[in-house]
Amino acid sequence: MNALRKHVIQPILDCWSLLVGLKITGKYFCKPLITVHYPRQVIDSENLSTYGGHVELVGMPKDPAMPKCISCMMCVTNCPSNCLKVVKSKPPATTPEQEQAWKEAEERGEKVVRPKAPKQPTKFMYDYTLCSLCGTCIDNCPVNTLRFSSNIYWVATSRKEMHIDLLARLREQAAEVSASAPKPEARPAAAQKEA
Amino acid sequence: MNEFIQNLIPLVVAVVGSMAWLAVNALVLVYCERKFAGHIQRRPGPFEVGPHGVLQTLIDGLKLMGKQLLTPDNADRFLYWLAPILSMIPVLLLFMPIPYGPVLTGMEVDLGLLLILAFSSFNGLALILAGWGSNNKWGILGAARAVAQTVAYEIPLLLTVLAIAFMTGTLNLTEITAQQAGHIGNWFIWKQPLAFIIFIVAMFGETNRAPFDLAEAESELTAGFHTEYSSMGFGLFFMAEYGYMVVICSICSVLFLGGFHGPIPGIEGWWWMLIKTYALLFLMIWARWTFPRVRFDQLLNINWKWLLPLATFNLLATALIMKL
Amino acid sequence: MLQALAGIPTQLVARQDKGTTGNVWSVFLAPKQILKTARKLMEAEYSLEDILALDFNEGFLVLYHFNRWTIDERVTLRVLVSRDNPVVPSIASVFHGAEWHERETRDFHGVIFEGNPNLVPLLMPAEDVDVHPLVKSAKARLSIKEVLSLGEIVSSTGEIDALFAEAEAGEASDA
Amino acid sequence: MSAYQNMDQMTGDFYTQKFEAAKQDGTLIINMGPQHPSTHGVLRIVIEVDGEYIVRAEPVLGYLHRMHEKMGEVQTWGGFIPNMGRVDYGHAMAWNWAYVGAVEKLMGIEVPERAQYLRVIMTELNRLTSHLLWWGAYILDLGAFTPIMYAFDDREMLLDILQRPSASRLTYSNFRVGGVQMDMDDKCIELIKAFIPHFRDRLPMYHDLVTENIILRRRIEDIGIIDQDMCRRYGCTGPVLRGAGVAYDVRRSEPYSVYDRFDFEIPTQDSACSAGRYHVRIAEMEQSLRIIEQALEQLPGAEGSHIVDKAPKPAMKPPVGEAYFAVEGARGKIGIYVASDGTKTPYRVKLRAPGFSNMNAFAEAATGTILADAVAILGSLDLIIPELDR
Repeated sequence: MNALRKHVIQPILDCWSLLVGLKITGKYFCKPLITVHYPRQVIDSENLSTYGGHVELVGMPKDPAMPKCISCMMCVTNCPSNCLKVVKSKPPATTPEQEQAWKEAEERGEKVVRPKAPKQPTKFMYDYTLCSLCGTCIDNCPVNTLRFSSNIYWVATSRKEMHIDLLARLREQAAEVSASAPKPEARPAAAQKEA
Repeated sequence: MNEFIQNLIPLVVAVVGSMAWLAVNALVLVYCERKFAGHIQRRPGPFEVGPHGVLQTLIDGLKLMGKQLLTPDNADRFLYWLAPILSMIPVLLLFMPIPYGPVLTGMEVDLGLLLILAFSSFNGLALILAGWGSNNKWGILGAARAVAQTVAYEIPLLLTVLAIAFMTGTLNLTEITAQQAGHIGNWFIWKQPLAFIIFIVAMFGETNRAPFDLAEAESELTAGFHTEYSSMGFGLFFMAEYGYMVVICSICSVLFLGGFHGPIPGIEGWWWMLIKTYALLFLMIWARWTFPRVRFDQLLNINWKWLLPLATFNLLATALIMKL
Repeated sequence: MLQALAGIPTQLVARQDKGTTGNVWSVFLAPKQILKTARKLMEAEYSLEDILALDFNEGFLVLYHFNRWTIDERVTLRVLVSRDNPVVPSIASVFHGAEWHERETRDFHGVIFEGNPNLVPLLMPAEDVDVHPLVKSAKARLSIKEVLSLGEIVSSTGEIDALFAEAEAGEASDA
Repeated sequence: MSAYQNMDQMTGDFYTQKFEAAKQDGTLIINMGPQHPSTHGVLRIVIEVDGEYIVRAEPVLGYLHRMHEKMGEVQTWGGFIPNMGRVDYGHAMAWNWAYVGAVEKLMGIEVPERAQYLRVIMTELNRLTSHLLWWGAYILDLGAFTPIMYAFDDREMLLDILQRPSASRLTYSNFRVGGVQMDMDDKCIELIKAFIPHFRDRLPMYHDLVTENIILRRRIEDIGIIDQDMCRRYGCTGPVLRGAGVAYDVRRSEPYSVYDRFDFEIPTQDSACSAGRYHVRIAEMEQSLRIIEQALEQLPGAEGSHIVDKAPKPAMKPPVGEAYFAVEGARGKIGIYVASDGTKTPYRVKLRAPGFSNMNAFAEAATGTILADAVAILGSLDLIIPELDR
């Protein structure tokens, strides 16, 4: 009896497992497709908004073209890959006459308010080829001016294109937003990431 | 002389016809396979070239032709390039004796079945030449597997075919089809169910299709016997593989499923043959995209320990019943 | 653990704080003793976690981490070898898995494991046989007492704690 | 020593020198890799075959070596975290955890409760993705192409979930010393809660399609025996060790974080063969789901912090000392040893990769099997080559 089970019944059961497999693949053959057929279809925007793309600047609420950045260099010093480059603004150029006037005023003992350098950086360059998307810059930003973009469809044809001028990008985004008001720039998930 | 030409013309037409038939079939089958696989895996498969990607295989073929023909260093040039040709040519011949319709037979041969079985063995030779000639260790392993496999699986195939030949008393495929005329009950699948199953299993082994694709076994031997082939050298093997699939499925439908006869009397025609052949082809494709690959010793064990004894038993039983 | 090492002349045995180091026993050994110790640990059902070396002024400190499947009691064997002649007997004959760890340590630090069946570069390319990336420059190299601490000493022959004692003495004099 | 002193006089390939004197006549020495479909990357195995039987095998590593340990000595303590995501692309979170765990141990930082739970949830989800990737790739090695697509269907859902709290889909580097980078929002938790029953429904399909399949069973049963003795000699851990019948799991034996609060089993198999390792991993997926479920239940409310107050900056200076921290990765015990000299950069970082030790046992396990079995054994070890080579 045991021999019968081992040599006759068991092989038949084994072959049955093959039919079960065919049944499963056959079942899935009849089911609808699950892939997203880019570019005819795109993934839903809810999912897209949580995508962590390259780093981008966040504008001020009042002036979206202006970053909240205060050029504190925390991101630059803490970046493990050295992919950020920030150039601080210089104080506005002064004429010799102004200098002279301030000097005199100081000599008179008056309090002189010299024009300070604006806090915003003049340059905010980002090298995407080096970035490892660890988010250390975002963690360490004291004013939350950095975030991950959801720029999933962005491609570049050369390394040079991957050196992004984040200030220019912010200005472009701001221009886009003001051009088409119904296209909101706010990304809830990105905002939450900063929190 | 006149008579010779009269005989020659239909033969040439048949050869050209079967070449075209083979090419069209290969194109359609590759497309169907990729589409079928895609939908099993819940993705669309080829989609970009032509509506729903129907021109994909055509483009792939063109691309293959555009590639450089490479011969590896130290390869045996003659054997290396003989192999794909040797793999392809017999397939054209194999279509000849198969009756696709009441009048759609390339060449009525009394020993049609024998001719097919004899010439299909060329494939084994082509594979070993390819593996040996390309001077590649993976190729040799693939070739060794291919030979052991095709030789082994030919035997149960022959034995099942022999059982049918016993029943019908002929090796002429047209004659075998004629004996299954009438309704579905006359098909030999009912008289020879065991032979049908053995034939189906041996069919996978004979055509090197998954789960028995040991000779190319991508994840083990990189690509087995055709590791070194590029361009149409590979293309010919590829086409031959699909050609053999069509041939063996056609034979299966002739032997067991009544050929061009429909399930009820009166309707017969080439479309029945086409439907049956393609149904079998889809079974092969379906299995390929479902099962893992068997191991080489298991493959031979299935053959020598299961298929061969069962086929012999089936043959003896058939002979006994015929005698009684 | 201590029973397992009975009969082996150790230089120093110390108990370390598991909470801060993840390590329970720290055992300093002379290079000669390592094979014998490995055999004892094998008998005591320890398994090898990894082998690594640290580059110090005093020489290369080769660390062997062992742990048991049943009890979490990590043992670190420490062997200090000189920089001029960094040779340690291989334990690959006892723990076969040590072969690769030893080859890796040879690649990184240039410590040679005598008796390793196949001491050829494992991770580094064969051409760079003499390049040892983790050997520190003289400037970056520190002495052992500036990085490691001993823990609670159970037994000692004095050689090793001399290396550490200097530090305490030095600090004391500074103060 | 002598093996490389006379390297100049050597003929032929450096790595195949052991193979030059063949053990027996009529054997063939073949290179499996560095470019071979079933070595999943750039692993190379020199194999001497007699017919199709393997006489000897010798893995050759280093084609993907990036010297992470040297990078650790150059980077700041926090700046080394992104490297952890690149060591093992399968289970990056566990490596993250091992490293930050070691540093936290060194610094004596107590991680907030919520962060602990978030770590558990994310690591277990990541373990699922790792096992699904292995499962699909293993079946692909054995010749079936479809299961990997089904596995990726589920894996894709997991990645969509994991990208929310980590902003990455593969090379996660969202663990920070003292917590995690971002908190998990309610939507994410909802998605996880929806995923668990979905995945539970899928598991029987996997079982019927693959596990029960006779061809697969015949391919992996009694192939590649790595028994307890071998595991001890080679230092194998993880599913390889559990497949040999030892219920050793770092989550249980050296409980770290909050793992001691969860009720889960350690699946073991006594067969010690490829099938044993296969079944262990399949069972582990179910256990991971259980852990996630319990962690979600116990998860402290959103008022809990995801990172410790005054979290250390990347250029932190841990006190002088050393620490060893081990976690259970998808492939086994991940151990990180760090030594600090009190400066901004580590004095030494050592990564103990589980695959390194597991792979070491391959040569012995594969000897005497057929070439096709070598593929089955290789797959059952669940190798991630970047992790082997580091």
